[in-house]
Amino acid sequence: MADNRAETVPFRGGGFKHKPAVAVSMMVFVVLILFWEFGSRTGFISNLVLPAPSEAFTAFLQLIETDMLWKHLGASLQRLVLGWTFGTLLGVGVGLLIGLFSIVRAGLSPLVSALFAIPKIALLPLFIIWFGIGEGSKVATILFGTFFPTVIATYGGVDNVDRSLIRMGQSFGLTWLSIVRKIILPGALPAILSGFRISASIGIILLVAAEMIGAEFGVGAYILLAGSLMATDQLIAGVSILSLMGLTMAWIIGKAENYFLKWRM
Amino acid sequence: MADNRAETVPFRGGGFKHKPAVAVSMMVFVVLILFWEFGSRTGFISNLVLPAPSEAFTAFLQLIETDMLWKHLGASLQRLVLGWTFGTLLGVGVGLLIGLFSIVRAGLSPLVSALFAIPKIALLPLFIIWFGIGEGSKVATILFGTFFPTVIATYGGVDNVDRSLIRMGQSFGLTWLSIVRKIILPGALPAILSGFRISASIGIILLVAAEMIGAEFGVGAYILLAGSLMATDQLIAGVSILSLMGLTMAWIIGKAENYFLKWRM
Amino acid sequence: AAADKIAVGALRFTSHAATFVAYERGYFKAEGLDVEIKFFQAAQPIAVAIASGDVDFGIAPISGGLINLADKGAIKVIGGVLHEEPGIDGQMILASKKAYDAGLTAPAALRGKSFGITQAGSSFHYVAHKIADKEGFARSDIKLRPLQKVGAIIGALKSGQIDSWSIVPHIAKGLAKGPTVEMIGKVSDYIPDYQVTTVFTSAGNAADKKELVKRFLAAFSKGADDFNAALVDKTAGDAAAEEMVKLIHKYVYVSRPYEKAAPSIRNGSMRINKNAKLNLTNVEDQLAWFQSENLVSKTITIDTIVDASFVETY
Amino acid sequence: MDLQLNNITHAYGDMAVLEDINLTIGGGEIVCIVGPSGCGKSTLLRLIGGLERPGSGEVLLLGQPPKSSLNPLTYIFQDFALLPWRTVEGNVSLALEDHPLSKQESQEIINDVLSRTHLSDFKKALPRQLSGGMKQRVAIARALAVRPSVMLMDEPLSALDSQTRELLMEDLIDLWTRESFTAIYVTHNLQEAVRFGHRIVVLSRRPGRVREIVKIERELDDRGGDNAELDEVQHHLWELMRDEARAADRELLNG
Amino acid sequence: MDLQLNNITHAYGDMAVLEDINLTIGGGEIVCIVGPSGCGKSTLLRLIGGLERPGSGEVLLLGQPPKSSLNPLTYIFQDFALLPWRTVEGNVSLALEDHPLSKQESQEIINDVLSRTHLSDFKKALPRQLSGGMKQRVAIARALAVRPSVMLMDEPLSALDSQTRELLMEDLIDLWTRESFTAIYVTHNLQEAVRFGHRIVVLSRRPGRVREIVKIERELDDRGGDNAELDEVQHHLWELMRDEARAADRELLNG
Ligand SMILES: Nc1ncnc2c1ncn2[C@@H]1O[C@H](COP(=O)(O)OP(=O)(O)OP(=O)(O)O)[C@@H](O)[C@H]1O
Ligand SMILES: Nc1ncnc2c1ncn2[C@@H]1O[C@H](COP(=O)(O)OP(=O)(O)OP(=O)(O)O)[C@@H](O)[C@H]1O
Ligand SMILES: [Mg+2]
Ligand SMILES: [Mg+2]
Repeated sequence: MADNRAETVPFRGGGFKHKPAVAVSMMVFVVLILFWEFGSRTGFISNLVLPAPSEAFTAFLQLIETDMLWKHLGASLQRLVLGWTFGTLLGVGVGLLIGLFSIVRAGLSPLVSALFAIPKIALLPLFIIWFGIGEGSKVATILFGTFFPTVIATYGGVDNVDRSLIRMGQSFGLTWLSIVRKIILPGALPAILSGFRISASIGIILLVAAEMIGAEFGVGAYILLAGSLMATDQLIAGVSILSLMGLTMAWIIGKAENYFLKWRM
Repeated sequence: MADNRAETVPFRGGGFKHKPAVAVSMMVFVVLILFWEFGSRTGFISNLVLPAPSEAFTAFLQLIETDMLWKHLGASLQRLVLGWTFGTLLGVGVGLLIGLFSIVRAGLSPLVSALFAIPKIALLPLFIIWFGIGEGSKVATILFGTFFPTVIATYGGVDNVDRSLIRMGQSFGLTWLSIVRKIILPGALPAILSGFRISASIGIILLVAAEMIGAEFGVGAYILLAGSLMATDQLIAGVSILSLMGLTMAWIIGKAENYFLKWRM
Repeated sequence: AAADKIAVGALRFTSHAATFVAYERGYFKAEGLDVEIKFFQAAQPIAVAIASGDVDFGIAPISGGLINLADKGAIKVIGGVLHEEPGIDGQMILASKKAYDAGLTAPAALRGKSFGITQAGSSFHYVAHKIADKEGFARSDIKLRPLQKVGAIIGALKSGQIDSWSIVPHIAKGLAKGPTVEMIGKVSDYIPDYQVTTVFTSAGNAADKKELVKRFLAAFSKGADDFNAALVDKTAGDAAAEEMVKLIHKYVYVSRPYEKAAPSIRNGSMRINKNAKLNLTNVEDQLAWFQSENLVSKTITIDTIVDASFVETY
Repeated sequence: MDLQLNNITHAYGDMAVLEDINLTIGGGEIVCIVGPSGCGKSTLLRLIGGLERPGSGEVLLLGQPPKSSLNPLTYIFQDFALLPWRTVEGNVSLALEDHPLSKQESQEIINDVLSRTHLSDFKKALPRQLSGGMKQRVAIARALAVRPSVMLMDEPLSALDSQTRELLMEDLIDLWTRESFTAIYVTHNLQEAVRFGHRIVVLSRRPGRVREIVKIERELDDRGGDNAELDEVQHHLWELMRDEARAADRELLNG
Repeated sequence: MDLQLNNITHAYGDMAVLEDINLTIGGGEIVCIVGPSGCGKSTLLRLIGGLERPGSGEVLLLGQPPKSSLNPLTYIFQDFALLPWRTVEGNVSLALEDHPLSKQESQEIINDVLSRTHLSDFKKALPRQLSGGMKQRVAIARALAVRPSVMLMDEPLSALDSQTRELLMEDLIDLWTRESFTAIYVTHNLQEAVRFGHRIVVLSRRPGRVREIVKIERELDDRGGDNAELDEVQHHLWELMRDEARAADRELLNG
């Protein structure tokens, strides 16, 4: 070696990696809300355009004080739970049929794709005729909204079950039912659960549409009323309640995933 | 070998495979529509409950004859194209920022998740105040609706770019910009395009909501008017137009995928 | 000087005829106003549009939203438009055939029955409570069904899913002709001086452009006079009436042929207040009702809502 | 129980995959099948196990399988094919659940095969917790549980890293030395083939035909360490296959 | 240009991965690194190439890399790391694009390396159309294009089936015989190690330390066929590693 210079190898990795920064996340939220409050107080953000966060919070407190929160929440939750439960049960059932039987798939899956994309608000007038203006049409709206994504998630899940596992089942002479119960269903479960995530948030979004129809109580009805009264503080409060409902649902489904899918990482 | 019986190996494969059966799909559609038409004609399906398909078709023809179809479609398409284009452009931009910079991610991604799930109909009254009753608020509704899913799809795509490719880029001493342009962007493209699929159908669904705000023309406005007049034939015709728009959008995006992603199978 | 550009919000209803007449017959132009008419699907958004600055003048019923917008300093009521008055067909109270057969033959029997409204805080809501008050039962004894849209209410009434409703005469008459709906009373029996709709503008216009507002009201009133003469008082003769219907048909029921639209236009003609007179007494009553229902803040006063300096009030 | 393949020919659509395969496999024998990529080795194994029906020709079972055999033809797959949601024990039990066995009988079988594959300590582990080698051992235990007459092994070691492969190869030879099962062993790896095979069937490129059958007399447990005879066979096999392997390698896929 | 590793120690969080590694690699030499799974081989290679910073110790470049070298330390990865949306040509060109070369210069380099790796006919092919062996050849071509002083190869053959592995091994030896590049070659496969390595570094289980360095004097191009000396070295290596490999194999992952 004539040249005796020694240099450290230059570092070229780094970047493109995410360091979680919870502090920053919190700060952004806090700063945003403080700025918004400040803007509202100084009149920089007109009250007409956006109420102060404190006003929205006051509206929320008022809901609690007048005991209306539970009435609204109770009514909405009942609709959501009923509609979502039946929608997903039916959806999983139909999804499995489509996933398992070629004939059913040929018949139903184009139909499902065609109906999936139809905006449910557009159908409200028909729902009123079909299911009345009572709880029926509200539950039905949510049921319809959650049914289709669940079907699609379920048969997608069945399709994605590792074919080599099915082949293994066959090679051990398992019965058709065993293969479905022990291989296909658990294999499709992750997809089905992530379908639940989607259908839950669709259900919550549809609450507002569903409660357009003759609902006295319900978070959606509260929001609609606030909108028609231009009571923006109540509007924001109502929307925040929906957001919290969404977070709660996501949390519950996350727990369910942890429980049912502990075999994955 | 004492026992000289020879038996063929029993067949145990088969099943769990899908034979495409386009004929069945077509037939199901045709039979369904014929049955529906028949039911309507015989009065078995009351006209109040559901108009005959032929009536819906007549309503559709009437739209064509009166030249209203193009007016409605034109108005809606303009809103859709504007809202969707800006929504997805902004969405891709913000998604990339979130995907590339930890700080931006920490600040924005919780905000995006929080705002994503808010039903846009609930915000209509605010949108009117913020963006007026003209095209502004309609385009904004669609823009907001398409922005969030695009952000999420984009940064999900960036996150899922094969880290070993990025590492490869670094190992060859590529510049940051080269890595972003030549590795991360094309790698995230499939996810971005499939985000486009979702945002397109969300955009179409939101047309109805957007056109609740004082729209004279537009497919959504047509449907809303039909609903408020309980003109179910027009309602079905309008909803079918939305479906067709959805199919067309999906087809266009499919073409784009074929073009941009021909490197995949 | 160049004409002032203004935008007027309107619905495609006969009750907005004064605007159409003033526009078509050049009364706005004569006042130096370059008017653009912007059409809406419902009254409520007109108020919002004024708040957002998209529209300068509009006509709408007093609603919770309108009061709240006034409270936020966005708009002001400056005159009256539609008004219930004895001798002219006003809003009517309807019952579904099913409820009628079961004994709902008069508004007095509404106790415990369901009543369709678009939204809480709408004029329908006010009417229902006024009936309860006058008939002497608790307001909560009428079960209100918010259905968002007039069309949805009609569907629900026809199919017997709600028992009753109140609505403007031409729609009421049309429905009552069918087999599924019966007429059981008049709103004017319960709210004798009902100021149904009002004309309003932005608070800014009312405070700073008084001249402009006056010119608008003058032109608007001229339109109203023509309309009243032609179709309400019918003092202008058949030809004028025919001509008026034709003028209105340019804006209302445009998708129907003239022969079909004309009767509806004639039936739907209610008096528009002369000189946009405003029944302040009734507006105060409405405000009090909103406040009693907790739909708007109790601290709002009538002056917050109404600028009474432009027209005669009573 | 013997297996006999008569004139097996198979095609997928227009693509001929196997042509005129004849072969007999006797009890206790390990037949290795080698051949270049895509020559139809896996297809052949699927035909033998009845997972697919041959286009023409037949696969015959000569003689009755022993009564005790729950699943005479049992596979071991390259990708292990374990249910990720079941424990080691549960994965083995899967193969038994459709048979009329008492709980205790099942448990005994499971314990027995797990101890034979040195897995007793891992009963409650989930597949994700296991290394590749351990996973394949579970698959072997599962296969042993149904007392197969013939084991059909499709590249059982090729998903493993080479050290694990070495370990598992030793385990398999141990196992065979103790129980001398019958097996058809498909592999790419000539070293494995000469370690395991009593006979080695060399297939040609697609459509696969039998090019040569090499017999190795030396006992399996005597093949470890350096062994010139085996090296020679392996060398011969590689000479046979090199050009075809190279051609297969340089083929463009999907057009 | 030589590479020198001084007292390299590295940990991820609480987990020590490498301990006190010292090593010098001279020009034209191939150093193989073997060791049980998870002992830190890949980590070591990342530290050498500057993709990660060592916890303590240093990696030194002794002497200037030749001017012509565009990327003195160049990797070849186990998973090929080709951009699936670029053709063979495009993938090679990627490595050149950030350097100030004229279009023609680039094109010349590309043509040259493609012909040296026998890929000239596949210029326009996309990765998905190539077999694994061909993909790795493209990666090698890409590495050659930047004229590296040292090639860092992380199990370049272990994603390939054994016949392809054999083919590529022959190609690599050919290449080295012609150009005698310097390389650090990480592998699991002892057979590969004794075929390629001038020196073989044996690491212990995690935390990886240097257990032994074996030197093989025989020339690379003289190592084919059956070769008792190499067999012996391989055997010795396996004896060194067997127990650790077994222990690594039987470790439960993720708790
Ligand atoms: N179900 C199927 N449908 C159509 N073609 C198939 C099917 N299964 C396999 N093939 C094709 O048949 C040929 C032989 O496949 P097979 O898997 O039997 O080869 P192989 O020898 O096992 O290859 P490898 O060494 O890569 O495992 C291949 O070209 C493959 O693409
Ligand atoms: N970025 C990282 N963060 C945390 N731990 C890591 C990281 N990279 C590797 N490890 C851990 O460090 C240890 C050594 O990993 P490394 O990949 O270097 O091993 P290896 O010898 O290459 O293993 P293999 O033979 O499986 O390729 C492993 O336990 C691994 O889980
Ligand atoms: Mg195979
Ligand atoms: Mg490694």
